[in-house]
Amino acid sequence: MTFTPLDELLLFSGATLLVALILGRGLAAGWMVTILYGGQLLTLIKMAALGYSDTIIHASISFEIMGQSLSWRFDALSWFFALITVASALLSSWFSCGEWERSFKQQGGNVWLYHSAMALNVFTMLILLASGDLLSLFIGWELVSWAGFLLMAMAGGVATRAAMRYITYAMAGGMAVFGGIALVYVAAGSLQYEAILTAVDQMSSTQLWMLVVMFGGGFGVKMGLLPFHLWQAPAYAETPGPGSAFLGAISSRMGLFAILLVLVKLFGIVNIDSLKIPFTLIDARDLLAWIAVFTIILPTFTAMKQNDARHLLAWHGIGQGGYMLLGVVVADAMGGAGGLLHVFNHATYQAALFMAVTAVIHRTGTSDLNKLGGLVVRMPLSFMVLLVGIIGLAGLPPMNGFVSKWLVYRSLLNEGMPLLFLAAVIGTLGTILSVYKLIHNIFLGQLRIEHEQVKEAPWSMMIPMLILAAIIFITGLFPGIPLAWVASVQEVIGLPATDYTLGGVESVSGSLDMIWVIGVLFAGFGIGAVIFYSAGRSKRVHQLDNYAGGHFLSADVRYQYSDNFYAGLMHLIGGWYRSSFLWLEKSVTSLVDFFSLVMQGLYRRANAEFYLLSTALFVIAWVVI
Amino acid sequence: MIPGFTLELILYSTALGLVSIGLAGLVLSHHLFRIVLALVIAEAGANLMLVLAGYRWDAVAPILTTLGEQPQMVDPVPQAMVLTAIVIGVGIQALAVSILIRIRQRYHTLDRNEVAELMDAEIAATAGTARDVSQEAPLGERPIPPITDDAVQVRGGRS
Amino acid sequence: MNEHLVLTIALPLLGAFLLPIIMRSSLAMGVWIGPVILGYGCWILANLWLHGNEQPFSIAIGGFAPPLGINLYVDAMALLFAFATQLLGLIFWPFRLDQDTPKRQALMLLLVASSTGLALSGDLFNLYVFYELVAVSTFGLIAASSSSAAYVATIRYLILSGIGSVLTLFGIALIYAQTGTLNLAHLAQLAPDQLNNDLGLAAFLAILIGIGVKAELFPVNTWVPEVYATAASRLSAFLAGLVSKLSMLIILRLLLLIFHQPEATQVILILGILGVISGEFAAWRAKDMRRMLAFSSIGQLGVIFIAVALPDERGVLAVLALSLHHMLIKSGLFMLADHWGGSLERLRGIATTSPLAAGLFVLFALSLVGMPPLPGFWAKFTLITELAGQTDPLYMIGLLVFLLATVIEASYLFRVAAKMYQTKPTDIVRSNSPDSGSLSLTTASLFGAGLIAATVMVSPLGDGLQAIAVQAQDVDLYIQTVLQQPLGEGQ
Amino acid sequence: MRNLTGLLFAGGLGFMLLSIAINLDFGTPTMLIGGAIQSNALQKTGATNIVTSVVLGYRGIDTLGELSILFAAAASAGLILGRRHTTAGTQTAGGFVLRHGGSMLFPLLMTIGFYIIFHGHLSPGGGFQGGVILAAAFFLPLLARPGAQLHHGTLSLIEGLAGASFVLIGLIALQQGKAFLQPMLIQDTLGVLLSAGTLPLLYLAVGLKVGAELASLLSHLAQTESDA
Repeated sequence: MTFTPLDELLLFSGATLLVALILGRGLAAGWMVTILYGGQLLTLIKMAALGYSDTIIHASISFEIMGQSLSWRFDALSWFFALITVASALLSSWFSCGEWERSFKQQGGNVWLYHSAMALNVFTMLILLASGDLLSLFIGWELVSWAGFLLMAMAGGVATRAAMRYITYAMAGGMAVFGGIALVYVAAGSLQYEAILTAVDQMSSTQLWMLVVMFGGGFGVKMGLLPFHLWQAPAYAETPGPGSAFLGAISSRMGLFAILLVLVKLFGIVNIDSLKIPFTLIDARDLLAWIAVFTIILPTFTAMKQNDARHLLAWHGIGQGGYMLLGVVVADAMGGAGGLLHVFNHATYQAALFMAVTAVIHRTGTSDLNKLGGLVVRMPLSFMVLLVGIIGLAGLPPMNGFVSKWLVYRSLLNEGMPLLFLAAVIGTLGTILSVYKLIHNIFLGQLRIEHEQVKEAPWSMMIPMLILAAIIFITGLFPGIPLAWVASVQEVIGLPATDYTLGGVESVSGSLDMIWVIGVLFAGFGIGAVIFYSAGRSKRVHQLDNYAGGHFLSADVRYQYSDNFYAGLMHLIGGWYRSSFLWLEKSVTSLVDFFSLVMQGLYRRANAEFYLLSTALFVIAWVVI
Repeated sequence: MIPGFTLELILYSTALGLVSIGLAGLVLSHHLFRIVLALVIAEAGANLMLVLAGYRWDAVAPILTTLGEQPQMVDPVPQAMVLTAIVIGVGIQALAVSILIRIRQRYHTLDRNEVAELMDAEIAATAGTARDVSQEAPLGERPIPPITDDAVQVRGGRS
Repeated sequence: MNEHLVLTIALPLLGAFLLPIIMRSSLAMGVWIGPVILGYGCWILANLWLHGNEQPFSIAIGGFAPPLGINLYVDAMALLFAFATQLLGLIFWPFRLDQDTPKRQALMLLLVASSTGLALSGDLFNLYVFYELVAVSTFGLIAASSSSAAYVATIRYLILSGIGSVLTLFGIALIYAQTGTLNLAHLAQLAPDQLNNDLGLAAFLAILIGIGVKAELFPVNTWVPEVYATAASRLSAFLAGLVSKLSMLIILRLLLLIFHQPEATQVILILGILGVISGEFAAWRAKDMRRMLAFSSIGQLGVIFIAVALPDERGVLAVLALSLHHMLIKSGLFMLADHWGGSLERLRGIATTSPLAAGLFVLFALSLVGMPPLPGFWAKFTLITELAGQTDPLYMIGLLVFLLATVIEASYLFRVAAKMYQTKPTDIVRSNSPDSGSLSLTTASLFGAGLIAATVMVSPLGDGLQAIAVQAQDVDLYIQTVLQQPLGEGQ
Repeated sequence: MRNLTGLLFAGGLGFMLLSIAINLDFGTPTMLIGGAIQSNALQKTGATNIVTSVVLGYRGIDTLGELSILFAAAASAGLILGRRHTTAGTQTAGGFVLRHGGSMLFPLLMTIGFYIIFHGHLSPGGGFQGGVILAAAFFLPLLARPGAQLHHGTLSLIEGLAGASFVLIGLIALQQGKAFLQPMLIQDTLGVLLSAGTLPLLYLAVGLKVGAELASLLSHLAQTESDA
């Protein structure tokens, strides 16, 4: 029996899980697992052809269960997401080896559980990505949900509560998808993609509406689309450090993957576009676009309010998901490319940011933005990584986030959607403001007295962070590398493929060449540097060499403004949307609680005979009358 | 002879009347012993209905007297079934009464509501939970745990 | 060989009659009688299963050919449930030794015998007799836990069940008066002409409500929470796991063979939906484990009722799959409840002290909410694809309610699971007796192993159940098998 | 309010059922199986009383089930009430007439009971009816002398053995290659005491069992009530 590359990948991943389970308590477990992730990455690279074409690799295993056939296969779409998954797992795992693991164990953490949960997550995600029909997609989907639950819940305490919230949402989403699958099965008579593709054309618009709502809602929960986003930030933020880097990088993108596969590839954007909402001018696709836009804006401004670095980043993760969906829904060559590329870009800088924050936590013991500051002098490399990351997150050149956002904006303009464009730009403004808060409150300003002795993060953490920073910059400089993969993904899911070059995209409506952009940028920097170093004499000043109102300030006096950041802005926008989703969530819970009370009362206070009698009467009456 | 229709109506009404009286008694009584008695009445009605199902005009009991020509006989099957049903009923009633005796010994009452309340309290006590019938009691634990206030204070905002 | 099947009913009865006498003379011998009889029953059934020629057959009791006499109808479905009965009877055998042992074990043997009878019997009135025997022996066993609450729960159950049997008897009387026969096959033959009317429907509904008492049909299931909370867990497991399914089986048989009216399925569907809603919502707020399981069992049975209301053989398949799955899971969960006992609050942090039990709970809960690839998923998958295929909008409501209920179920089950895995164990002293604790944990592990085995073998199991469903759904086969010779002249 | 609705519901249900039942043919049952049984009961079972042949022959397993129910009920009652054995000393003893009347009636009732049991296959009556009379015979002294006790050991021996012999007779038939509970030793002579093969034996078992069960149930109730 020969193994296809996909078999090898899945076996490798399964082996990683086994090693984590069996040897996870050992000393070198982290390194072993990391090396195995590296092996998975190599297997993926062996499949690299997938990234540039629309060939399909099948797994040798397939099942025939209860009249359903289950199979697994990889195409460019799966490969693209799998690459991000495995790479972020590799780097997160690397990051956790050594020092972090030791301190985690000292604080009472379960390292074995951490490694196993991580390996399980990767394994289940690969199964999901490899799904060859709707049923195996659902199986993978549920597995991913529960594996995520395990990773989120493992820290205990607040994390468990957040994970419970997550699993309730995820279950609701999963059940919506389950119902959708049943409907598809009835309509198509099968759950194979080919059968569905042909059946979609015969579907009535009511059917299609139901399916779009059920699948969109179900998958949207995982993506954290509005109004199902409440679970995500606390759940990701409370996951142990490298775990949150991994989850933040890829976990909720599984929702996007499923949306791409089902809504875009199987149902087709055209079909979704044809679903008009009665009495309004918009259709289902516009609805999705607006949901995406609000998913950008609201979580981003919520992020600004956070005082915990991890929560701030996690809220951003939700918001950035909106850009991806927005790009895909616009669905022209540029938009699709922007959305998909953003998946890659977001994974890189989100992982880098979470890692940098985790490094700070590792050294200082806190991620509270009001209790940090001035760490740039102690942890300069971490500062660099965080800087690179936030530039990417804010979507500014020269980092990769700029490229994908530029593509999305460009396509919105090209397709004549100025309102959406405006909204997306508002989102970006929020991003810039909040990431400034992040870097300022951690690294800039005055060093706290209790952090005098802080050292730079250990190399086991630094190396993956630097690798990520390098990737962020390089793919910003040469966006053509990921764009090649993105183009074949676009082909696979039936969108127009973008016309890419090494430095960007070619298009009649406006090209982008990052090599030029960055060249110009650095030329500017160079000129600045020349002026700076040639014209003036600079003098290094100690961080505490400051005066305020003529008064000399010592280290124990806080003179630096970091608490209640953006108070004015918050006051301005705060009242608009405060807690409305929380209210919604609470009212649903209360409703369930109320029903529960009623039903228990029904059984508790029951005069059972009376029920029986009246039921008998009613059913007999039904018959007679 | 009474015309068939009338007799039929009377007999069916009797059977169903017994069932109805029994059921009404079940619902209306508060005393468990009376409820058991009501059950007995209802059972009698059902048994009567069963016998009626096999009744036959101008026929004799199903016992052979000669080997030759037989007179018309009523259907023996319902009679056998009713015999069974009656004995079953007796067994259940005896069991019910013995349980009632024990309940009265333990709780000193046979009022259905009081007994149910006492039972509820005992179940809760055995399980070690507070009784949660009370409307004033705080709600159950939520599956979607709220973000606690201290967490909010530490972490700042929420949406 | 086939004739020996009747031993699975006769021997437990014999054993029950003799047990008190034998126990009085020799306790050592007496304690082995029950397990040996049930083991032998399992052996007979397994043998028949393995060496049978898959064709259903009928056994005329007393040598009187049906429809005159009573017959046992043995097809794969009946065999399956009969086997499950004997096996679960063996697993949940009341081993505990005290002065009541002879009576308790005798009652258990009667319960098993009558449950087997329910699975096999092919005669309406005979079903009623066995059903009552199940009821009476159940009452005795519940009351045997001899707490005052158990007595009250029993009497309330008894009264409810009493009305149920009045209604059932009434329905049987109606059917007999209309058709003049009680044999199911014979009735199936006559039904299209004689029972396809208001009278037949009324009779069915009376029987449905009567039998529904044990099948935990809404709203005649008010006994469930109190009985399961007061009875011994092993008994609750047997009742929730098996007896409810057997009652369901009777309803399914009646529906398949005799009552084809759409109104009948509609009533079942509506009551099933209400059962799901009421059970799952009520469970959400439950504070002790047994009551949570009781309410959740109501919900699950409601789901099975929804499946019963599905017309064709995939519906039967769904019923079978859901029933067997629930049998496995609920038995296991009740065993865990026995292991831990008491309120959910006490379970905080229990995973550190008993990791195996906590792991089993999570496994059962995952399968119950239908996580693939555990068997629960396949059962639910069969159900929802079948539900979605119906044209009647009522089924769509059923589908939505089912999905909603699953979410609620997941939320309360995993609230408990999360509690178990919280890091700090509380200092509350747990009051479980050590001996029953380990025994029930072993039993629960057995069910866990069964679940995992079913996960691995899900494909052949699915095919097997499919074949069973096809066979069970074949009315003509049933009639031909039972009434091989032409009918005796009626009038 | 609930009383009223309860009444209405019960009345309504009765009325509905009546309106359904009234459509049945009354007095002319179809007798599909009933008729067939009438015509071949004698050859198959040898019993003159067709009800008996149905009870013990055609529907023998129903009877077995019903015996089991009685047994289960008695055992359950024993479980529930049998914990404490109290002396019924608080009750006043019966008077002279009651006590001696009871003693005199005892043999009479026994005789009648057994007569009815043994002639169950020939004439109206049989194991159940006879068994109840037997139980009454045993219970009468208990009423007359509240202090007296029935011997539970003997009773349970009788009930166990009687039930077991019913099953065993059925199993013997199985052993001889016939069906379970198939009647044996049939001589189809009409109206003779020893005509119906094993049926009288079965009825004897039934009678003894019913008598023993009822007696034990009643004595359980009688003994416990005194300390209520």
